[in-house]
Amino acid sequence: WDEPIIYEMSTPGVRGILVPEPDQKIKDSAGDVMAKIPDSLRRKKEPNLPEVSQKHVLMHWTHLAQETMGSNLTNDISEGTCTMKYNPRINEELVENTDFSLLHPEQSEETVQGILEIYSEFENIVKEVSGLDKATLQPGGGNHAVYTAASIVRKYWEEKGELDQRDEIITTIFSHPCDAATPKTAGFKVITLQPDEQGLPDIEALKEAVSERTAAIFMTNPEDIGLYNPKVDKFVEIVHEAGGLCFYDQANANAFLGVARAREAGFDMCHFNVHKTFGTPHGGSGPGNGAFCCKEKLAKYLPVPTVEHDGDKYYLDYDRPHSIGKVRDFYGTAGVIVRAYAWVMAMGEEGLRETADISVINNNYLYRNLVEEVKGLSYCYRDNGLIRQEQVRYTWEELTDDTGVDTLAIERRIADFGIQHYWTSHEPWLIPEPMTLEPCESYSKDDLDEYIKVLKRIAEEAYQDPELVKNAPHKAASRKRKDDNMLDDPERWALTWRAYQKKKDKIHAD
Amino acid sequence: WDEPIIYEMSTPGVRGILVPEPDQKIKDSAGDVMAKIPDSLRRKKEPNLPEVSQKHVLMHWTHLAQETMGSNLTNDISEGTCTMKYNPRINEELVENTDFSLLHPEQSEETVQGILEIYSEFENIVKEVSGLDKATLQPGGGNHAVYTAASIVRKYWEEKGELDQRDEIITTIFSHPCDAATPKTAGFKVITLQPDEQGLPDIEALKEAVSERTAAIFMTNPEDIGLYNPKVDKFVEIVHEAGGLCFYDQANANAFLGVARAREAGFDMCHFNVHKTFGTPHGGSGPGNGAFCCKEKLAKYLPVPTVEHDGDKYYLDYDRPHSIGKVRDFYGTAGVIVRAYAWVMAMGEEGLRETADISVINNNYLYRNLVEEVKGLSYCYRDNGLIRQEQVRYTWEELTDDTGVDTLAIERRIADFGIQHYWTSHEPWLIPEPMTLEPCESYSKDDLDEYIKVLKRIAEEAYQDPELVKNAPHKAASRKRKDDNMLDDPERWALTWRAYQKKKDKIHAD
Amino acid sequence: MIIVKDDNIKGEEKKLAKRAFPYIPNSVEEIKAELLEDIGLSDVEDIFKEIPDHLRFDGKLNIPEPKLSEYELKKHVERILSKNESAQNNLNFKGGGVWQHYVPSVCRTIAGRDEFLTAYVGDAYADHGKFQALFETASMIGELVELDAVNTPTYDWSNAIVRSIRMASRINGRKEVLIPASMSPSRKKVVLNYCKPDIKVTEVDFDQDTALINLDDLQAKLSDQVSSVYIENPNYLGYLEISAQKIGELTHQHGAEFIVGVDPSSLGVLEAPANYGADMVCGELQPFGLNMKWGGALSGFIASPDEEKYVGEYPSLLFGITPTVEEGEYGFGHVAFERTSYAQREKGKDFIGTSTALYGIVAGVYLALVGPKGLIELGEGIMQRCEYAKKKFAEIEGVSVPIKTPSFKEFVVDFSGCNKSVKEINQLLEEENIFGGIDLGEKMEEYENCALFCFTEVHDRYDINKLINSIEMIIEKY
Amino acid sequence: MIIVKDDNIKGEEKKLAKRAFPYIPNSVEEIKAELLEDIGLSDVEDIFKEIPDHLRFDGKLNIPEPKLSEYELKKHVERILSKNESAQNNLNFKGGGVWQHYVPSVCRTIAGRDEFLTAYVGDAYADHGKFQALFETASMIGELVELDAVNTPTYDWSNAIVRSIRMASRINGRKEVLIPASMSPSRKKVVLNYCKPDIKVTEVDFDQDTALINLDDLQAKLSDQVSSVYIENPNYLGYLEISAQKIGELTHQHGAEFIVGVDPSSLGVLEAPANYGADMVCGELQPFGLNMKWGGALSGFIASPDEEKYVGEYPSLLFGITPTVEEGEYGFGHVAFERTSYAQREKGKDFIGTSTALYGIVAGVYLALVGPKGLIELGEGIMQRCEYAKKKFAEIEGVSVPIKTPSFKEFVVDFSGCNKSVKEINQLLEEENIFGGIDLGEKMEEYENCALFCFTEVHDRYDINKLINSIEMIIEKY
Repeated sequence: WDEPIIYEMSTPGVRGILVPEPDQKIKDSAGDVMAKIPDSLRRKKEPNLPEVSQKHVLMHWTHLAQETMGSNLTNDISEGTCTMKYNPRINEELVENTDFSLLHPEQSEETVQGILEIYSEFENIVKEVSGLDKATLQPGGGNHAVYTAASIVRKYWEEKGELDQRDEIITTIFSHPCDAATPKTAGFKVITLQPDEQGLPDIEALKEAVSERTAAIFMTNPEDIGLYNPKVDKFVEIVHEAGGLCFYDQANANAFLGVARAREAGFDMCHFNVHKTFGTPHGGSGPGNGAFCCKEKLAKYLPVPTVEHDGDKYYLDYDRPHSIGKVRDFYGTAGVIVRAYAWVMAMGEEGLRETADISVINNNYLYRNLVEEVKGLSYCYRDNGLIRQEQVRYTWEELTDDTGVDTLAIERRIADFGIQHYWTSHEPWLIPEPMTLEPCESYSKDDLDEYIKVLKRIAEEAYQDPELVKNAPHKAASRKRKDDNMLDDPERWALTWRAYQKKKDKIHAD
Repeated sequence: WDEPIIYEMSTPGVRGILVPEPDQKIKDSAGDVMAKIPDSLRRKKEPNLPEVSQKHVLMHWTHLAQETMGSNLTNDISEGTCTMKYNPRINEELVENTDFSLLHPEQSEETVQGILEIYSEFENIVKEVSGLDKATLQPGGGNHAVYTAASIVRKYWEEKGELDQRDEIITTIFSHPCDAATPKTAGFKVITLQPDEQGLPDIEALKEAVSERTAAIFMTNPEDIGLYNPKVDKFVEIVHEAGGLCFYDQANANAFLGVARAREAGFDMCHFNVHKTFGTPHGGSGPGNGAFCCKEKLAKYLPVPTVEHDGDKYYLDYDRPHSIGKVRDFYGTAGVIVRAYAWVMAMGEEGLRETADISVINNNYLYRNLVEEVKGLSYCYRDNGLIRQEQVRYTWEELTDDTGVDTLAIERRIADFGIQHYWTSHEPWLIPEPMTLEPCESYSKDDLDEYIKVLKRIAEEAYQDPELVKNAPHKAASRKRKDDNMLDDPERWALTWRAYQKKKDKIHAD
Repeated sequence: MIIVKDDNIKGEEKKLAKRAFPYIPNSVEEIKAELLEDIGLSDVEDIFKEIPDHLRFDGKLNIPEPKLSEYELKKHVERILSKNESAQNNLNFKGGGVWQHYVPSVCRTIAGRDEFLTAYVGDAYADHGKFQALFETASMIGELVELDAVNTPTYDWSNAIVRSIRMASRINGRKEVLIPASMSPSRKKVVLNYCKPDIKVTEVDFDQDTALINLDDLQAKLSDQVSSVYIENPNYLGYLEISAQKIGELTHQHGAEFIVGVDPSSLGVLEAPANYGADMVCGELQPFGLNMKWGGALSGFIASPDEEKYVGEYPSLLFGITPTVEEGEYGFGHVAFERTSYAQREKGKDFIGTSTALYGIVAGVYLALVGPKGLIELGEGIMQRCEYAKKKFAEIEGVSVPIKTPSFKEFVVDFSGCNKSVKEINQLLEEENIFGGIDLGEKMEEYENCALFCFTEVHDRYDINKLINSIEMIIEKY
Repeated sequence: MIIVKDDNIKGEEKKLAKRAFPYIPNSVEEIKAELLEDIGLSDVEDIFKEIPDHLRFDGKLNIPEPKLSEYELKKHVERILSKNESAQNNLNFKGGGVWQHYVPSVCRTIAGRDEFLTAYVGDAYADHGKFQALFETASMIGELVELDAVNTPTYDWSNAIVRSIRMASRINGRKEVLIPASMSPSRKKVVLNYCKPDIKVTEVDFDQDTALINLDDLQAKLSDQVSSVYIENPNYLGYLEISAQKIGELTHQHGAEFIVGVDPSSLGVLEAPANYGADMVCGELQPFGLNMKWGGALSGFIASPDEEKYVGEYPSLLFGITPTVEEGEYGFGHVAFERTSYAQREKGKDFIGTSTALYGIVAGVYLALVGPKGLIELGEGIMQRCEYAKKKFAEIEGVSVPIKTPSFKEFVVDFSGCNKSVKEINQLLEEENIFGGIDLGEKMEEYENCALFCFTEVHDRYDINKLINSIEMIIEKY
């Protein structure tokens, strides 16, 4: 499709839908309501929205949908660290049920016992998966849950009266950026540990970093390069000995369901990205949800309300004087929780464990064959003797050196094969020309083999016809952007159609 | 997508969904049920169905969907005679309502008053639109409704004892093929009238054709070339005078809603394709539904049951001794009726009339601009001085003579522009190199202009680079078939994957 | 334009009162005027003038006031539909041609996509996916029945039957068909009409105690005039036609075609009909991913050997796989299109038209989801539930399960021994939110006071026990 | 593999008892073995051996028995959900941050398509459509508020507020924000936490009788320390902050940023905030095509001038339009990505992450469907219903509508004059299948015995009259 912008499809007077109007008796009784709006607040000009018939609205967004690659319809091994699972269709049907979709959050507890039960049951599940004591499902996403952790750490030290002293949070460079950014937002200084020569978090660096100023450590394990840190409990011990708290970023816990938990490693808190590990859709970047879990001693700081049961019925507990307050209006992305609960109930204990097993088997099959078959491809810390778990950070360094084709070009090229762009790496790129793949349990052997075949083909192209790859994509929904610098140039960026109209001449100046 | 056949995606043991099993107590009580099946009827071999995970099933058919052009997402002026309207999404939501979707047809009348009411109301609507007295919604499609008409004609003459004599049904060549085929199937001889020099049904030919053997006439108006027959009532008169019945094929009545009806022209029967005129989806060729209407004198022959109201509640009337019996199990495609009722209720009387008005305006705008702007294009009976109504049969004869590019090539080429292949014409092609377009009320001026632009471009291509058009399509979901003759060759056609496996070598012999 | 009567709207705001129809983009007055002006017309009547005045409808259609907003429309239709009682809130044990099976969510998703939903007769380039999907469905049905040629879907099973019968008649030129008197009374009505005027329909008796075809009567009626013999397996009453192979042999001895009708959900556990002699097989796809929809979601299929004598006689469209100019690519197209009435008008084979393509596509999705092992489990589980239910019924005083023939999904329960008619029992069951078995007495005189009960995978033990318990209560207490 | 305990299954058929998980294709034992063999491992434990034993969880997760078939799963979850009472079968008059509006079917269709639903962070080539869709939504929001820069959606309105506040603080380096004491208590909690530790939050009093910000108190609290002033319009109680322009002027006199929070469904009838002085605008997209979902379908937006000083401070992703190498083609990409914490970790602007993109896409579909005229009609119709309802409430003895400030969608009703508490009234209304107004006494001490009622386009005259009648009955009869 060569799809126009919706404003280009607009014709004055056309309607897409009509809204229900009040009847004449209401109008008569109400009188001229517009006149009651003070002049300064009355809209003088029709808002400039597009005017499009219903068919054309549907057509337009259907075309845009077809120009988007969801994981349910592609071989989406690409988005490493994101756990692009199959998102079961039945769960979408369940959240369309009006017994859920038409619940108002201020309804009385008596009328929402069903959704409270699902919240409570899913909290029990994440508590069991983490081994921790208490959970909240309020955060709107994974990073939001980590921010919640940072808020709780702050409240903890504030209540202890030590916040002025405990103002540092330690993280590791291969932990997700939010493990640095959210503590910073919450007012902490951030200390970032570099890896040791094996690519694992450096325990010596930690020992140097901890002090009486340490408020907490925020770390992932495995980090996003796929190595399990066998000394993770030692990290926890060291921080605990320094008096700090330990937060375990388990955004993606897929490969460790029923295999390893926060509890055994000693963490005080952890979180899960419900939209990764628990099979709920990513929505093109949300709505997701973060499940935050903690030990009993931190439970009093959780955002209000918590979901409780009084032996007879479920209720929302707002009476929590030590609470940090709220991180989001109401109770979290309830639809995500309904789906996640249904996903777990479709899998059971055996299914969760199978998820973990197949995720690591798939990944091992993929990376061992990839590096064997694809010229110019290797992976980070290849010689450390450690078997990768659920994902691998690869490097195209050799191919780039040989051909001048870099990972961004290959990433663009892969879309020409009907495959989503792969994830390179979070910033900074410690690993040169990175690529991160995560073939979770939803992918078949054919998918893995196809992926290997495509990358092999692109590598061959890079050696034989580097310009082909550099100028990619050729068959995707759009061609290569003319000049990425425009997007960083205040004179030539345009975030809205109205801004574009004003800047058009500058944008098309050359 | 280069989508494999589902069998190529199969791996033994993989599951797409699990069926609910009976519990152990049922199994224990039931014992070995397989042993109870006589040996000759017990399946010995697993049926050879594909074994595919749920994600991959969804992915596969989603890809196939994306390789299909529905009217809700394309500029589908193409399928002339088919009335490719917008099919409102709300109606799909309504038929997913379990108050409809989970009704069993043998439920007691008390439990299905809602659907009976919708049937009755929609019957009232088609009776009003046609002006006739009684309706049935049992036929599964338009042609099926015409077959129902033929069955009723047969029954009518049978009951009169004149069936041996009244064994001819007259139709016209520009009427739909079913107006010839269904009377034939019902045992009648078919007499087909050729058009007069204006392209209208030839009243002189009719006069010659009618006789005491005439059982009925089955005719369309306008015929599928878009000309309104101003003498249609004379045709009816002539047949009536000869003692015959008159059936009006109103498969596509879109342009005449509230404008002209079967009653005023004197017909005894008519039908509507509910999936054309009443905005219900075509489903890739069904499920549709036929609404058959007739005058009171023929009502007793309608298929059983009819929907009736006893003043208190609705009921199904099977006690109709003169009925032809049934043409379909149960009561017709109920979901289509629910949607059609909703479509009419969204439009109202004014909306139906607006539908007619815009359909003929759109068509007049399209054909007048097309023939002006597109080189090599004309339309049939151009000089008869008659304004076209809702559709036009065009001819590429001039372009074909000039360039050697025929209508089938242009029809293929248009898919490269993201537009559905257009309808050429029913057989036989009285009009050379035909094309039939119907821009019903769902299309905007932009759609009409786009269509003109695309045909203009293709015509230019035909003159400049005829091979480009002849070898089309180039960007559609598949390229041109290698050899259409294979599809008529018993040795090389293959209707199933199992047949293909057996014939592969022959198919790929050259 | 919708003109809204609103006395309050005045002056400039009056414009608001005229609204375009959301389904008709060009219903804006200015656009309409622009289009007309472009072509030199001033009014739509300049077009309709081709219709003589006396043929015009002068008046306004008398139809209900519309619900112009989608919200009001939805509420209106939902309100009417809420007058129904459905199997969502009631336990349903009715079958008899439409069966309650679980519809997987993926089936609904694919059926709901606008691409398939709103496509029509496009050729295999623009509609490649539709062709492939229907080819795949045909392929899977072919495997179930073990035949190589399968048509695109027909209106329903009954139409598939009679088209098979007419195909047979064209193949061998004979003009009589034998059908079992035990077949579905409703399907039989379709067959009787559709065979007219040229094919004689002769019913073969069945044995009331076994519900099976009477072989003696069959043999008596078989002759060299007979074009085809049609049987159903399982039959309308749910019983396995255990002499099917024998019937096929007798049919073939008379040079006739043996046509078998099936509920294909039985084919995980029951033999593929071609393996016990069927020449042609037809049946109903509704069990494969289609909700009951008051009997509106029917879709028939026909399968035959891949021989010209059969394939050349199909009335339906046939979709075949074929290579394209691109090496390795699959293309699709119409097989033997010249057969059809589209190509030949009255000289074609019967007639074709819009039938039930989307339902056919869904059936393919269903079969790929359940797979071979799922279909076997489905069949076995259904039989287990039936056996369990039979035992439970037999324990109720006054109720019996008289027919001992093995059955699939449905069976006959006899209430003659109790003090209430089937109709009364069903009425009382409705109060317990149960839709009881079909009242057979209304349909077949042989089974006065009997009901036809259906059990599928949607029923668990508690459901069956609730049914049994309610019947016991009704018989004993009221 | 799922191992089914089934004592009846023996011998060859035992195979049937092991089943692959439908969501895990490689859970077939043979495939698993094949994969392991290919890479020279014999067991998954050869991979997990990297985890020291003492860190392993030894045991089985104690979670409920699964519902392995989709049918049982569906029944199970539906059964739990049926314990809820929803606005489908009850008349709902609650708002207060989540409002019941009609969700057009096209919005549901687009939201349900697997392409958008299951996409994630793909770049603009593979996910061109997602970028364009979010750019279009931003474009439409920009028009509603009349500002040129709009972010991709945040978690909700409350997070949009506080991100705006923090942006303002980074822009002018000041560390105090003034918020109205009348703002949503729940949103206020989010702001209070998120402003910690560095931004001081000062509440400005409001006048209980008008529900409006006390300008004297505002002036008293305004100073050159104040980074920004945040107001809501309409405010939490539904009233128009009629001095908004004045507040903006005062704010600007102190060199602070003026931030306005809106329910954007009011913007068909209410002025675009930029036109009365707002520097930044934030608000909630839930009214635009998203069902209430127990408060789970929230999505916030922020808009600002298209100046580097603002755009450079957004924490969110920003999608911009830009040309591609193909003449005339639109491309899309991330604007000023280096701002973000993805690029700079703790040096980025606050933090980002998965938020609510799909909801943002739906909001765009909604706005294109209703269009400018529909949004005006929506707003006017809501105000008409409210006026009607106010008059009806005022007629009930013991009930009053004390605040005369013009309002949109919501207003306060005072029950102090009657013999029952709001809680009691609401309990009794539930028995009439009505969800009454929010009990304000629980949230704001100023409004003891008051309730906040919400009226939208889903309510017709009969609905309002039923509410009024039920309240009358409750007050008079019980």
